[in-house]
Amino acid sequence: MNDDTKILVEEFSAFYGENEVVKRMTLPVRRHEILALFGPAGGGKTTLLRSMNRLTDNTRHARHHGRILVDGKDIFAPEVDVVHLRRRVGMIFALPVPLPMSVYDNIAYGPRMSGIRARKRLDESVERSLNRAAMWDEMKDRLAESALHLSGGQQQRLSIARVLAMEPEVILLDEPTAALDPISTLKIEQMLLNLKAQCTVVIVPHNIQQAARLADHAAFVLMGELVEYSDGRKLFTTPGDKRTEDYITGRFG
Amino acid sequence: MTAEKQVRVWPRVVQRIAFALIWTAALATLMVLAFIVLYVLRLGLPHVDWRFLSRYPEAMGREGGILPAIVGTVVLTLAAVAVAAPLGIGAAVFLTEYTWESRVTRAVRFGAEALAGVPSIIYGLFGFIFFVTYLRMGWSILSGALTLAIMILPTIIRTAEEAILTVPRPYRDVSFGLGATRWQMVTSVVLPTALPGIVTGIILAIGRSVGETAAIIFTAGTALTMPTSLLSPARTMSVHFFVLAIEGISLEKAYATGAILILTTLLINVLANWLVVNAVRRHARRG
Amino acid sequence: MITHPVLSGARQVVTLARRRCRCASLSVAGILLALAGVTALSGCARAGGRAAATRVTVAGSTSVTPFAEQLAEEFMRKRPGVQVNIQGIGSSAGIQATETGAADVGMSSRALNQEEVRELHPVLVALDAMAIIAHPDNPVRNVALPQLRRIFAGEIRNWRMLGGRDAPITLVNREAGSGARGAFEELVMGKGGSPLDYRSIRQGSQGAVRAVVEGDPNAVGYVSSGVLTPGVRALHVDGVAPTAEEAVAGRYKLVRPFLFVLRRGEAPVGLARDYIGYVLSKEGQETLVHSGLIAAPKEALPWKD
Amino acid sequence: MEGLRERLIARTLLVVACSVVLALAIITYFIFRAGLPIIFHLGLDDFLFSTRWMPADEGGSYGIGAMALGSLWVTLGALVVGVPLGVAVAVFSAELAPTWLANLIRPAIQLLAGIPSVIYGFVGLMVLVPWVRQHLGGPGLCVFTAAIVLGIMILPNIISISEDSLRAVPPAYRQGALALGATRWQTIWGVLIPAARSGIMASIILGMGRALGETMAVIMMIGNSLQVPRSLLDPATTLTSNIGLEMAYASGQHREALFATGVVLFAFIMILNLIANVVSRRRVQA
Repeated sequence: MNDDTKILVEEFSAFYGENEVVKRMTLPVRRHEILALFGPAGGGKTTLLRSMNRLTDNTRHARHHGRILVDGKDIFAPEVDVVHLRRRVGMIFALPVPLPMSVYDNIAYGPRMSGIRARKRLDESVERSLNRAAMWDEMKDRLAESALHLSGGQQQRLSIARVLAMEPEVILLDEPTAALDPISTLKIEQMLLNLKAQCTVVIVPHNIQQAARLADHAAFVLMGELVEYSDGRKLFTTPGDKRTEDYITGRFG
Repeated sequence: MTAEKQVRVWPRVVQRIAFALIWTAALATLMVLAFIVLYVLRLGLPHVDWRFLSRYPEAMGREGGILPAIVGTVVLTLAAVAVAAPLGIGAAVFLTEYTWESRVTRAVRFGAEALAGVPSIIYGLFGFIFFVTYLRMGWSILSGALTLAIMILPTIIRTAEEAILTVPRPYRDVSFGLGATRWQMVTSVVLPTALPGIVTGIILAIGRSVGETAAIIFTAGTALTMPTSLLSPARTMSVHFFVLAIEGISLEKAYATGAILILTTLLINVLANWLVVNAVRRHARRG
Repeated sequence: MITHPVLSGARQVVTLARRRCRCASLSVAGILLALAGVTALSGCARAGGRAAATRVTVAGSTSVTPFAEQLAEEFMRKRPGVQVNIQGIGSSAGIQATETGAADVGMSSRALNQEEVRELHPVLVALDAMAIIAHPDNPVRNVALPQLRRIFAGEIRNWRMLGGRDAPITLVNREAGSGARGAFEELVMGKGGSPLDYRSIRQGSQGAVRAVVEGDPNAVGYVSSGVLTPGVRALHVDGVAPTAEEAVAGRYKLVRPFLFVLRRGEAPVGLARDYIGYVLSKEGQETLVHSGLIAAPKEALPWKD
Repeated sequence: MEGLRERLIARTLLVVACSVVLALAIITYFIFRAGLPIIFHLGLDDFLFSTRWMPADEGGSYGIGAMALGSLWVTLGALVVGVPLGVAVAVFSAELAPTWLANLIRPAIQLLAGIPSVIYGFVGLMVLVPWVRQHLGGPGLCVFTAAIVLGIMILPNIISISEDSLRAVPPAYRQGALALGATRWQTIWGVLIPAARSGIMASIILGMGRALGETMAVIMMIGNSLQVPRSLLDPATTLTSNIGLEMAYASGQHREALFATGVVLFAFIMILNLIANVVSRRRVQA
């Protein structure tokens, strides 16, 4: 494992009951790059993503084998504080989920949960996060408004800003643009490319085009198995595996 | 030809008769309700005035007002809710957020269901031997309130559980994803979102406490004095009403007390409904 | 049913609880107490069964209750800040509550039995003429004592046999354990006489009996002559009206004692003593007489064991 | 530190949740402790089936047969009144009523459930009792009166649960039946009600529990006579009303016998609850 590996998935399997949804996967995620996990629905991408910050803990009958290392430390080790892990590894979901509170409180949520109470620090954090999500200008006069009143695209960018407020090292995104229009999608993709400078990004893209646009590295996942992992550009132009090629060219999926 | 005609006509006749009966039943039910409410209000309200609400009873309630009974009802109910609400909400949170279906949850649910089915007279007997006699609390607000608390616990648990289950699943993921601990998640997202439902449950429980008689007579006593502490006995409005009515002390005052009871019930129901409607509307807006 | 996991679990709890029930349930109560935000101290103070200086609990006969309450109202008016709690829970329960200390003073509308006399000291506060009541529309005005006995034994079942209308008699009794019933059994049915008809209606208080008789033209019941209203008519018994004068003169026979009972060996202290004192005072007795009772004979002196 | 706090909270909540079970256990224990000895002393048979309840007897006679029959009569009567009416209203509200009327009925039923039982008893006493006395004979305080009022009191239980289960019937059933040419009534009677059967049964059982357990309203209306009622117009007593009436005045064995009555009642209700539980669980599985 070399130094620029942020996350290393190692011989990792995940189960729901008897059902093995991720099968002995081994996969690196490099620092300051975007990794796209793509493949047909139901292939275990979401489960893998949710395993990376242990949201699977809250699912009944979820088990796993193998390890996931973040900065070389197994996140499933008993001494790991899961709350602390989640503050380092943020997660964005397919559907925007604004919490039923104001825009400000949504963004301040993470910092507050980690114990920050000082109004000044929260203000700073909200402004900085909105700036990084490129929505400070649209939002600065609407901070007190309920987040439920925002448009879908705004809600999703708010979700990202909310994660950014925690200053995470890794951001996991599960089809973040699935419910959005093309313009919002574009804004979010732009934002992700900018974010690479600060953190590591793992995304389950909405479609192959998006994967091709964003990915530094890409991994093709089929029925819980890692079929192919390689440099993004290479994988989409000259796939090494027949199955990858079939999928990319639209022969199945 | 005739047979076919019969087949076609007969079901329509049956349907007409059946629907007529059903309409009658529904209207009869509404009329019974209207009758009870209007009957008590019509005979009671003329005797209700500010003095009736603000004065002490005299001659066992034949004269004067019902102030101690009002105070007794309020204090007893509040004390019962103060005990039952944290327990009930805590149990609901435990069942929904802290555990998966297991022997423990089944036992708790069974317990709650069983408690919900226990008749109030049994609560009265129990409260009397346990709180009044065994723990020597005497006939007191405390005994009454603790008995009532056990009685309303199932209502609070069930409604709180239902309210919590309507909180969208992703809220929890988001909250966890942002590094909240489970308890932070519960207090910052789940409980605030479920609050209207929980409050509705509490209001229904208050309604049950206000209307309860059998369990209170044996635990809080029937003394018609102003309660001065949690250890004084108290008479609630329902008990006062029962005593006035069955002992024929004063029909006038009985009707008046009954009218107050009905109005309280109405108010409680309106409040609960308003909260539910509000919650539904908020939920709908959220999509 | 036995194999039901929850039930067997519950049984285990029960067995466990049986093993150290006092301890366990006390601790549970402790939790509940803490949750209720109640100071355990006051609980302990109450636990002794001693009334606080400003409060006295009087519990017992529902027949005595209205009079005791009226006296309590007057007493509290004289002594602002004190509280006399009257609990109408029935003679037997009141006697028991006094024995166990749940009440400071018991009220009874029947004489104490031998066992009870060993524990408790009765104080006669008044005499009560029991009135036999019927509906005002009922033409029957008078019954002979033996007739009354047969009516309540269920042997005479129609008013016609008493010279009234041809209508079935609706008997209204009090329930077992009540002082009024005990006194009625003793005074009318006689010791070891035929039992009260089990088919009769039973009501939980004098007021309730009166309310039934007020509503039913064919009903007959018994209540204290102190609670008569225009809605009912008191029948003459053997030609004698149930008035205080007739009772004092010894002509009206259905007279029962109204007692306050106290724990033996403990002279009542403080407020309890003052309250009883007020009840026995000239003023208190006048109130009782005014309410239709008969003043306690002078020789009935309080707690001089 | 935070982990410790979380564990502490989880543990506390567990204890809180178990307080429900504990409360049930304590209630069971104390009621049984107070009531069982005399049942053993008298013998279960004598206690349950003797109709002689005479605490004043030498040594006391305690047989709850008459009041158990009274309970049975009153409960059955309440069901006769409440079930057809309740199911009809449920059908009405779920299937027939125009929306505005359905929206009126639901809060009305809630209100019906919220009215204190003493008010029911009182209105029954003031209105129904004199009417029965004048038009049907007898003292008016009788099984009939109590059953009618109890029937009204259990309506909310029956209506709300039945309505829920009627609404839970998949729309495909209804459409299927209508498509086959059934009238609306044939659909309701032949398809919807059978499909919602277990829910309706559960509602009836719970209503039965409520009727069996009601005390104050019954005390006010039934006359509390210790006889075995031979007609609906006879006064009678029930298990609950006898406890409510005599408890205050009872001591010694008499009181134990009342607690024993409570034990029987408690056992009855628990069995009813279990049945309702099984029935409605079957509904969930179906």
